[in-house]
Amino acid sequence: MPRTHITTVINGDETEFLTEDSTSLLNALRDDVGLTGAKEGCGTGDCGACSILVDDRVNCACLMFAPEADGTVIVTVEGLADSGELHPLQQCFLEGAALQCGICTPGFLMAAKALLDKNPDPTETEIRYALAGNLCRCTGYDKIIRAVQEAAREMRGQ
Amino acid sequence: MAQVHFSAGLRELTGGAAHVEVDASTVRGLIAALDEMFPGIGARLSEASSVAIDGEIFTDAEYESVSDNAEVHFLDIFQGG
Amino acid sequence: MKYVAPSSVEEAASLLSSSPSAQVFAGATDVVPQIRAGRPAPDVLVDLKKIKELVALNSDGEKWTVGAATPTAYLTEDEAFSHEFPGLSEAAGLIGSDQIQNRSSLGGNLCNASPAADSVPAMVVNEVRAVVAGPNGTRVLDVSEVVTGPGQTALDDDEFIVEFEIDKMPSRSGDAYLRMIPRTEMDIAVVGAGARVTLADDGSIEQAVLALGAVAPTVVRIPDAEQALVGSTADEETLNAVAAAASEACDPIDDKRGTVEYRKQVAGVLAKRAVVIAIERAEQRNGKN
Amino acid sequence: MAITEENPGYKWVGTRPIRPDGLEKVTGKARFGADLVLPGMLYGKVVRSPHAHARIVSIDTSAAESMEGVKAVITGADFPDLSANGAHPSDIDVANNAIARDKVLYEGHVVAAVAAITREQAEAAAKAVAVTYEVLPHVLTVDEAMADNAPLLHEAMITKGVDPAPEEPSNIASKILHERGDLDQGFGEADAVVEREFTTKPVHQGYIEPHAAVADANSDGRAHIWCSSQGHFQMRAYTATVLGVSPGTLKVTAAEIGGGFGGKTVIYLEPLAVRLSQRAGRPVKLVMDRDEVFRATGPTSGTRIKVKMGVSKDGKITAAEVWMAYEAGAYAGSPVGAAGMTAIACYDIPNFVVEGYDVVCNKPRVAAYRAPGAPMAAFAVESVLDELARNIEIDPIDIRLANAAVEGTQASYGPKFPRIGFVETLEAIKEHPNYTAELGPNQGRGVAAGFWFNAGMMSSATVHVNENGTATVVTGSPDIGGSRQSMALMAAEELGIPYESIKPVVADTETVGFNDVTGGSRVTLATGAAVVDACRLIVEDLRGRAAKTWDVEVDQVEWVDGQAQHVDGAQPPLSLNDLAAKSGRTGGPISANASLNSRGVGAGFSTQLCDVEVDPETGVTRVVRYLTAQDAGRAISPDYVEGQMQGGVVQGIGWALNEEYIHDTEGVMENPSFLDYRMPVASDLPMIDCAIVEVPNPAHPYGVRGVGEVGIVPPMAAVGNAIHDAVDVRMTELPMSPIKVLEALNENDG
Repeated sequence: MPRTHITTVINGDETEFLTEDSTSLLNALRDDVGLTGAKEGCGTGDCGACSILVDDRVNCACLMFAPEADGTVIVTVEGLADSGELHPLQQCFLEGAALQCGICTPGFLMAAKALLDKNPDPTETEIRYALAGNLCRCTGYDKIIRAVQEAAREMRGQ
Repeated sequence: MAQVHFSAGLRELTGGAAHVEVDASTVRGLIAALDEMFPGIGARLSEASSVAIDGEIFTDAEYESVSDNAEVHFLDIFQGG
Repeated sequence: MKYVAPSSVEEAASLLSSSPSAQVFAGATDVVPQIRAGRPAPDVLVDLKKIKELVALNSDGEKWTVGAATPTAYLTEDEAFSHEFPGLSEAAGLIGSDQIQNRSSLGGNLCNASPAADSVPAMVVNEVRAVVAGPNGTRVLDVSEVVTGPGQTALDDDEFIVEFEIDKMPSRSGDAYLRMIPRTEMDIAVVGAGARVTLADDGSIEQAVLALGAVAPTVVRIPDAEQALVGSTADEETLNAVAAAASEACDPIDDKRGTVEYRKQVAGVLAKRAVVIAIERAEQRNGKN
Repeated sequence: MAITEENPGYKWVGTRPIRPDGLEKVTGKARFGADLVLPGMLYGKVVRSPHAHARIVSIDTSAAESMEGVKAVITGADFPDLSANGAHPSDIDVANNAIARDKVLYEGHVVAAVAAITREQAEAAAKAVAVTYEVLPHVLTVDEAMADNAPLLHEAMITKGVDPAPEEPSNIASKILHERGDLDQGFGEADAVVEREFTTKPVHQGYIEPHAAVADANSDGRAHIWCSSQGHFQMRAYTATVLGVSPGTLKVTAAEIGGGFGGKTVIYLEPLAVRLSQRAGRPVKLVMDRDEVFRATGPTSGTRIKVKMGVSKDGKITAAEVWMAYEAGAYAGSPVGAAGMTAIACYDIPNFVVEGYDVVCNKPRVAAYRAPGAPMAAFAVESVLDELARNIEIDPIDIRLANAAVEGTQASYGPKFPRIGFVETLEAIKEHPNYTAELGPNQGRGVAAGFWFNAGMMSSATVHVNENGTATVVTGSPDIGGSRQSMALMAAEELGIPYESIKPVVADTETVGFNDVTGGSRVTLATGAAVVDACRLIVEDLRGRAAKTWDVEVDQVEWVDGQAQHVDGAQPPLSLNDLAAKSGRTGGPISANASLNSRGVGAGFSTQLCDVEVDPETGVTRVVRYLTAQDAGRAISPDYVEGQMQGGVVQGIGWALNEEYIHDTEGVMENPSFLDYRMPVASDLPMIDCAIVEVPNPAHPYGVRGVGEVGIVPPMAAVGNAIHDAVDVRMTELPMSPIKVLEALNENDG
């Protein structure tokens, strides 16, 4: 099968790669582009560990065919920190012990960023529903929700 | 003299005795003495994964010392998760 | 498997007719898991999201048009649409997480033809129409005519839905959609119930449309319940009649998500509750119309 | 909030700094099992049995071998037959579970594996491996497996723990029995007796990272393995057994592990990856997809449990009778032994019989899942205790206080308890505002308690002091829940240098001494003790070096706050930095090893309070408030102690409400996905309030008790008791799904 040439912007960099049409965007990012931040937990859109931003909207990379990325702007967890300076969400996850094993953390960070970009002052319930697509088995979610609340406060300058 | 207690599962090998006193200073000595009292129990006891001596649980306890009138229990195998 | 992304309806239609196992998709939130579970991948996958008309949400004051591939997130985020069709917006918004919402579409949810699809009961009670394109032009179907059974639609292999037409919400009307899932998110509906009511001047019910999901091969209307409501003020007794009629209208199965008894009983409960919410919304709109 | 006795004024232990390995995890740099890519690496794919029970008639790999890009195909025949050379039965089971030889015992059992250049090629080749089976009748539940003349999984299985041994083979692998006092007399003295039967379904650990392993083998069989596991030394041992090679020929590097909860203490992919790599002459990566994780990796047992208990009207438990049957899955080894020991361990009961059976059935082999065996038994015992408390109208905490095990209590499983903190956890719940918070309509409150032994086992640690006085702490215990931080906190406390100047490292099997698995809530206790011992050896070394520097006797030197100080102040103090900079002069590099078989394991107790709201018309249950009180002995890292408490509770809530394996009549799992295997999502839950209770374990340098597991023991009963309080139905089946709750409500009204 001939491979398709894809042109995207990933984490601010013009990025081109070759892929088979049937390859998921997740596998393309991990195997062809070499960004292993997004993780596969299920491959069927049920766990959110592969969440990335595509044109500012949070998506499961495992549900997208790699060719769909052509011409889009993608942000993965590797692109969250701005030249070494951690994003407030990353800092608050660290300070709030909002991760244990860390496999779900990249997905949570991207989903939380998409939420705060849209809604800078979400209630606890709004955060819980916005993050319902991200499964975590270690933390019981408590510290993750608190870390997002703290990051939201900081980003609002409070 | 160490106080050895048998869980119900082992009592079938001790003719129903739930508790005996044995003169031994190590777990290895204890098992040997018990095997004399109740032939065949020795193998079963070494299979048990852990031994409790005065409330403290030891795994691989053959060479552990047993103080005078210490309380000794042989426990089933259990595994951490 | 080959991926193609046509930029016009015509181009998509010709692609579909040129390859027998070509398949259209928008969000693929059902297609990918099915392929992953072993269903053979089509030779050609036609991505509809690059066709302008299919990713659009417009109203001319008389009716709304929703592109078939429009992510459901666009509907829930559109205040005007969600204010006019709260039930339909809720139903579309219940399809999975934010990640899924940014890809799932009314076209995909309808054409996947799962008996438990969340958007379909809400579309049925709002009498939504589907504009279907094919090699010899377009035709319009009522949404209730599109799904013919689990995984089956009335569309030919080389047809696909371009957009949905929804007449503006009648005055003194309100809709609602409720579903039963064991968790609070990320579940397939065990039972779904959509309702739309229109009130008469005196506040009694002039018209009611009720539809149930996940309790039969396709979405089912409940004519007996609709009749029971007309002329009533949805008092306790009438609502119990609605619940009984809803349970009666079900033809559910036992599966890994629910039992026949459970679906019948809860269909009545949700139908009743959906009617009450629809009436409240109709009364609120009554004030503003 | 922590209820602490005396705090000895630690500088670092008990603080909440940022964990040393957190940065990599929030930036996507952390390397998990599936993230590794090696030059020339192939992709592997496993071929699994579609049948629950069948004999393998033949495997034809010729078609697969000839397909494009395929570099290796292996079957059971590529591995030594351990049963032929008298290996230990448990090793034979490990090998047969890794890849079947003549019989497949569950749907998903491995029969072959392939390796190819691309994923797609590997998947195509796996489909092309032609296996012919002779399908056999199967048994799925303990009832089916224990029935007379049920189809046998293992023709020669004679029940252990029964004397005289039965003549006929059966599916019952072993029996356990605990007995004390006189049951009839006990029940005779009771004013209230309740007897209930409970059933629970298999549930999965649910770690978000599927199993993954990369192997790079030479033709002579030596290999380097990267895998995400709870113990790479244990993986090395099991893999060596299955391959029939010496463990020394295998180097295993611990990748970051994406959750385990006991399920990654056993091997699945490692031996397959090594053999594929050896045959192909190139590295091979094997990663399970979620479907395979559910079908073919150990859930914990489905169970049937009968409990009968009696209490006097003043709340004293006079007698308890517990009968248990635990599914072991394909091979012997369910956690019924631990269940038998923990079932009534919270209480001082004069008369009891606890009887349990380990029963094989045609399901994936059971693996450990957080306090293995204890949660199911606690669901039964704590539900019956709740009913008894209502019968004699006594507060649920008071009835537990009236029977609580304390120091010196003869535990139901044998020995007397050393110092324990169960009463303190009960009091923490009773004094908490949640205990008297107002309840709304259809809301209810439930209490439940739980016990877990915790484990010690073996650990090794090495500490190196760098030339600038910072230090590296090397252990072999994979860090799932923040244990690197605990190691660094204890080392900082011992050496008296800042926490930030310590780098904790999880090293591979060739760089540090043997470490048992990360499991049994043991790492902070046991590996922590090894780190403390190594640090204390270094402090002695430093005192000697200071003495040499000052030309005094070593007893003139004390180590205080990270400095060598002369007892009379006759010399300016020497910091670790000073001594490390001149280490060449005083004997060379500063480092120390410590290895131990850990002693002084401190048992852990947890008491929990759950408020639920039940929709009486749909049977849906929502948890609206949750409080857990747990004795940590000493919380070295409170952030991560709370994390273990909250994580255990939420896994318990999932187990209580929606999680279950659903099999069709053919023994094929119907819900092998995160969609239909319903684990709790963020919107299902409230915040989980934590009360850390600290009753220090006298036998540990920092009073540590294991905290990883006991949190999962009480939740199912706490939720069940809360549902009963809300809508007056006694749930005896897990999960307490909306369907079952509505059925119970209908029966109540009917």
